[in-house]
Amino acid sequence: MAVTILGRLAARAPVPVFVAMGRDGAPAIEHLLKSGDIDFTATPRHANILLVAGRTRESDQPYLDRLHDQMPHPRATFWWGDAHSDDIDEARRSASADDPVAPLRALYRKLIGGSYASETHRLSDEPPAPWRGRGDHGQGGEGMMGGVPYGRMMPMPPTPDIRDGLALDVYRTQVGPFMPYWPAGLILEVTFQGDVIQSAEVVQPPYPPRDIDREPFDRLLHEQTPLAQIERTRATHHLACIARVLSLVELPTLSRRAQIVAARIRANETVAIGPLRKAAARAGLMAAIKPGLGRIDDDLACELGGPVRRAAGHVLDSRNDDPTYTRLGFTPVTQKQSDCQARVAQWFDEAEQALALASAAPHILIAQGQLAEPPWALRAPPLDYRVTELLPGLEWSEALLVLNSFDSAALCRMAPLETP
Amino acid sequence: MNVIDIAFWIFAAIAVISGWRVFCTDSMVRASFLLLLSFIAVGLIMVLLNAPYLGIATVFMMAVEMMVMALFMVMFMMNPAGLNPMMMVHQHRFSIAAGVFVFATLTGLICVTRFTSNPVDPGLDSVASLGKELLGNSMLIFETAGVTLLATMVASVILSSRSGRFGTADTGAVPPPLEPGGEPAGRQPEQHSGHAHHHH
Amino acid sequence: MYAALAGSGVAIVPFSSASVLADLEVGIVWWGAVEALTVVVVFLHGWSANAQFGLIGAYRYVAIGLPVMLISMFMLIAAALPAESLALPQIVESQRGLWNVIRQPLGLPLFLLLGLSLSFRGPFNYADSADIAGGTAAEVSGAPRLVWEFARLAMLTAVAAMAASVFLGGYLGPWLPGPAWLVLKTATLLLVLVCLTEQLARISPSRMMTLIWTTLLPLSFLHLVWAGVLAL
Amino acid sequence: MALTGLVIIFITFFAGALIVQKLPTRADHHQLAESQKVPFLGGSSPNTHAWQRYHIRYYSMTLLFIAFEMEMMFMYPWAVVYVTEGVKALAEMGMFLAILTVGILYGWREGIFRWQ
Amino acid sequence: MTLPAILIVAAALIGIGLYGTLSQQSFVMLMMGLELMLNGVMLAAVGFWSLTAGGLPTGQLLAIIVMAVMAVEMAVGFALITAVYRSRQADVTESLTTLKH
Repeated sequence: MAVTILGRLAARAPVPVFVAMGRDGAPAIEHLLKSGDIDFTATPRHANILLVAGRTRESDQPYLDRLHDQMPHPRATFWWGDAHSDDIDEARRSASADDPVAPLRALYRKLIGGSYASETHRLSDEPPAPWRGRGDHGQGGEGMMGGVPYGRMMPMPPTPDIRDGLALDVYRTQVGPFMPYWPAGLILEVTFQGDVIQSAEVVQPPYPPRDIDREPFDRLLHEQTPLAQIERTRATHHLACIARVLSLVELPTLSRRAQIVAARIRANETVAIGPLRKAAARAGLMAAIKPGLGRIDDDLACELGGPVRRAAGHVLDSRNDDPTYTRLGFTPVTQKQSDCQARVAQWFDEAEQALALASAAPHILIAQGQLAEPPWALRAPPLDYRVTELLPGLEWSEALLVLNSFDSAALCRMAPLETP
Repeated sequence: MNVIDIAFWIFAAIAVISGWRVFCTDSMVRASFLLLLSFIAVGLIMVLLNAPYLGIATVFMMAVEMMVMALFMVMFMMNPAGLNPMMMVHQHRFSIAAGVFVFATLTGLICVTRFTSNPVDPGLDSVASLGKELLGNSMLIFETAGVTLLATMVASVILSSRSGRFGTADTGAVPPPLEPGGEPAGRQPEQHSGHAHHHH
Repeated sequence: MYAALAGSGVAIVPFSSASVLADLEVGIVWWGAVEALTVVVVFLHGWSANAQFGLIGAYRYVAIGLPVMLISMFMLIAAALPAESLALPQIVESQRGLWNVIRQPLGLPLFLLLGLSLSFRGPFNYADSADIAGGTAAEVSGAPRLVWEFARLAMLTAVAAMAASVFLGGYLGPWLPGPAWLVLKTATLLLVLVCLTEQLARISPSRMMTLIWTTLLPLSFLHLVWAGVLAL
Repeated sequence: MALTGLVIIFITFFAGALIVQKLPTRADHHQLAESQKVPFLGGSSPNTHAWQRYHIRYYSMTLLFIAFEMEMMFMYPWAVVYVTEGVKALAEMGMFLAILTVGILYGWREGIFRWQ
Repeated sequence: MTLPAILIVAAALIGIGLYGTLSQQSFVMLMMGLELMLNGVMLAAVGFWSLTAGGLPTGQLLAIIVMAVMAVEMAVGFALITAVYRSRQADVTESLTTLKH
């Protein structure tokens, strides 16, 4: 009897969801954020529902299975986005258009109520290093060469550390595609010594930038589009990147506020970014990012283009040779050093400027033409420079900051698939 | 056998057993925290001997030391979680004999000698008496302890950190050459780094 | 285990002049032992899961937890100077005339920062932060996680109760009976702690370690000298 | 005895926490599937143990910390008898603190408070 | 709670500590043995202080000094281990043979 009371209580609690961000899952996240009774968890272990937002690649299927099996019972997966086989029944799928909150809540209530069977594990049940009985020198024990709780290989021989010369064990592992504050889809083969990264290689490039960001720029290629809409999309894209950096430095409320502001901008409401920026400055956002972290040299910044180039101080912007912009008195905003701090400051400045432009010219149409800046024109060629050359020697939290300081298009170009 | 005696025997048992277990567990981390358990038991015995400050200070100090011991143990030992059995013991029989011998002689001495017994009056504020002692006629010990602590700090920093004023620590000392600028004199230590057998 | 530590932390707080759960003659030293054992327990919680993120969280917490313990000891010693004893009831008695927070202004803010770092909240969240996917609690779910979160909150209340009794004169107060005052003060301090959680950004552990050793420690030295001169 | 109160409270909290943890698992005797025990690495599977030699970066800081810790041990009795001893105690502890601050300044100059 | 009982427990700790120090190969375990012996010594000191010396202040001072010795010995010991490891990657007593032949 006690369990049912607890069950009813649990059903009313916010739904613990672990999000596996797919190709363009961001709109779903904004819906969920606004609804408020969805609780995003840091690991699948804390969640009951795995929300697969957006389209995922075929190669991600094993990773999704692993994530699904890591969730505690009662568990379920919820596919948001339409590119999925229709064998999954109606309760656990929803098209990308409508709002996923209601079905999620209903699914969660059914799960807790027990009327919905918890999904069994998909991967095989026996341990990968099966126990081959006790060895002759007495090795073995439970989980041969692996011990409790998970049989695995013993560590690699030690290699001298790059920073302080102590040759200790190296921990080489793949860090997966679906993690909170991790560029969606990116898989890195990272070798740690302690918590400092020794070396990293790309195993799988991240997903290309979100369609909703590129849609107005693509439409511009073949017809006139209102200036306001282009600037609003630019502002929302920058705010989404800022939100990720904010939550990395442990300011979750500010990051949620930034995402909600981005959602309202997309819904064409006029919202001011000033107070958000002042709150972030007061909380010490700029102080938290080490100056000089993730500094890239100028010519690389030029190739990357977009906000990264302007963060390096180059006054190049395809907008200033466009008549409508010059009439509105547009001058590109730049920073000086091209490191994480400069890029975040650049995002803030550009978002404010974009909103000012959008409000200044609500109904001006831009003539059809090639305006797409590199971050939004995806077809740009991948660079030979790898983002993973920035990571060695960095501590894990700093490495995450560097990874998140590039917008997703720049990251795609800098982390193409390694040609073995 | 009032409450204090029972408590004493329980703590004594914990201390001795966990002390013995420390040396026969495989996993390093478990060994260091077993040692912490035995120290806490000893600390509590001291509190029973109404020296509360010393007892709690032992618990406090040992918690920190065992934490550092666990950190270093994990940093340097081959398989810190004891996944493969660790028989890292040499001259086994000799050490058992030494341990038992010392224990036997000490207990023999204890049983033989008669101790004068004038127990401390429980009302004594042990911390205050220690304080007066420290500031009073044994101030010299207090200050020399301070200087030795400084010496330890400097020594541990020099030995353990890599950056030094005269080049990094792992450049190794090279014996001076016979004639100036020549080949370093003396026997060259064999280059193979003395890494112990690999557990493969 | 962490909950047990938090509980014992609360135990030494005197509820009223007569009744105290554990009239330990050396209250502050036991609080130091509680802090040291908390560092040990959180490390074990991260270590037990045999997972990389849990390990990173555990080691980062120890790096910050150890120096923080020093600073909290300086604060409490400074408070024990006028009271001439390490026992908490005496410290509270010594504040009958003037509360410690007025006599030693620097004590309360520093001690509250320590409270945050002890139960790894806000700017000091190095053990369970989200950038290492939940840190030590990354592999824990269900009932053990419920107990872990409860223990963190219990430790926060223990810190608040300790701060209230050492700096705000625990049960001293004109009208209300003793324990009511203590509960009132602890509640206000808890409110302050929770509001403090979201204010500051978290800097990387190595910079935070340097910050603690090079700025907070000299501050606590100054605080101690100030209390010493004042208590003469 | 002071100790008994403390030990009793410690044991009650400890037992309470253990019971709450073990309570639910008794009910749904779900046998953990092997694939559920995989540590979480963002979806990909680890191929070696995490229990290996972990290169902590602040080892010299811990050593300095132990030496500094001893100072706390000496300061507790000093705090108790401070008022009765007067200025002499202040001068003495001042010297003791100065000596140990020299140790910290040396450590700071050697840069051991950064990630080694 | 008689003095001989306490001393026997202290002797047991010292015996185990000695066994540990002599038998273990790895530096760190060797140091744990030393710590255990020092702990036994401290217990004996406090035992004497409380049951025979009648609360003589210097007795407590001796215990504090033994604790200081423990701390100093541990700090310098680990510093030595780090230095040896940095140059020789050896953490087991067997592999340090430069003095032998």
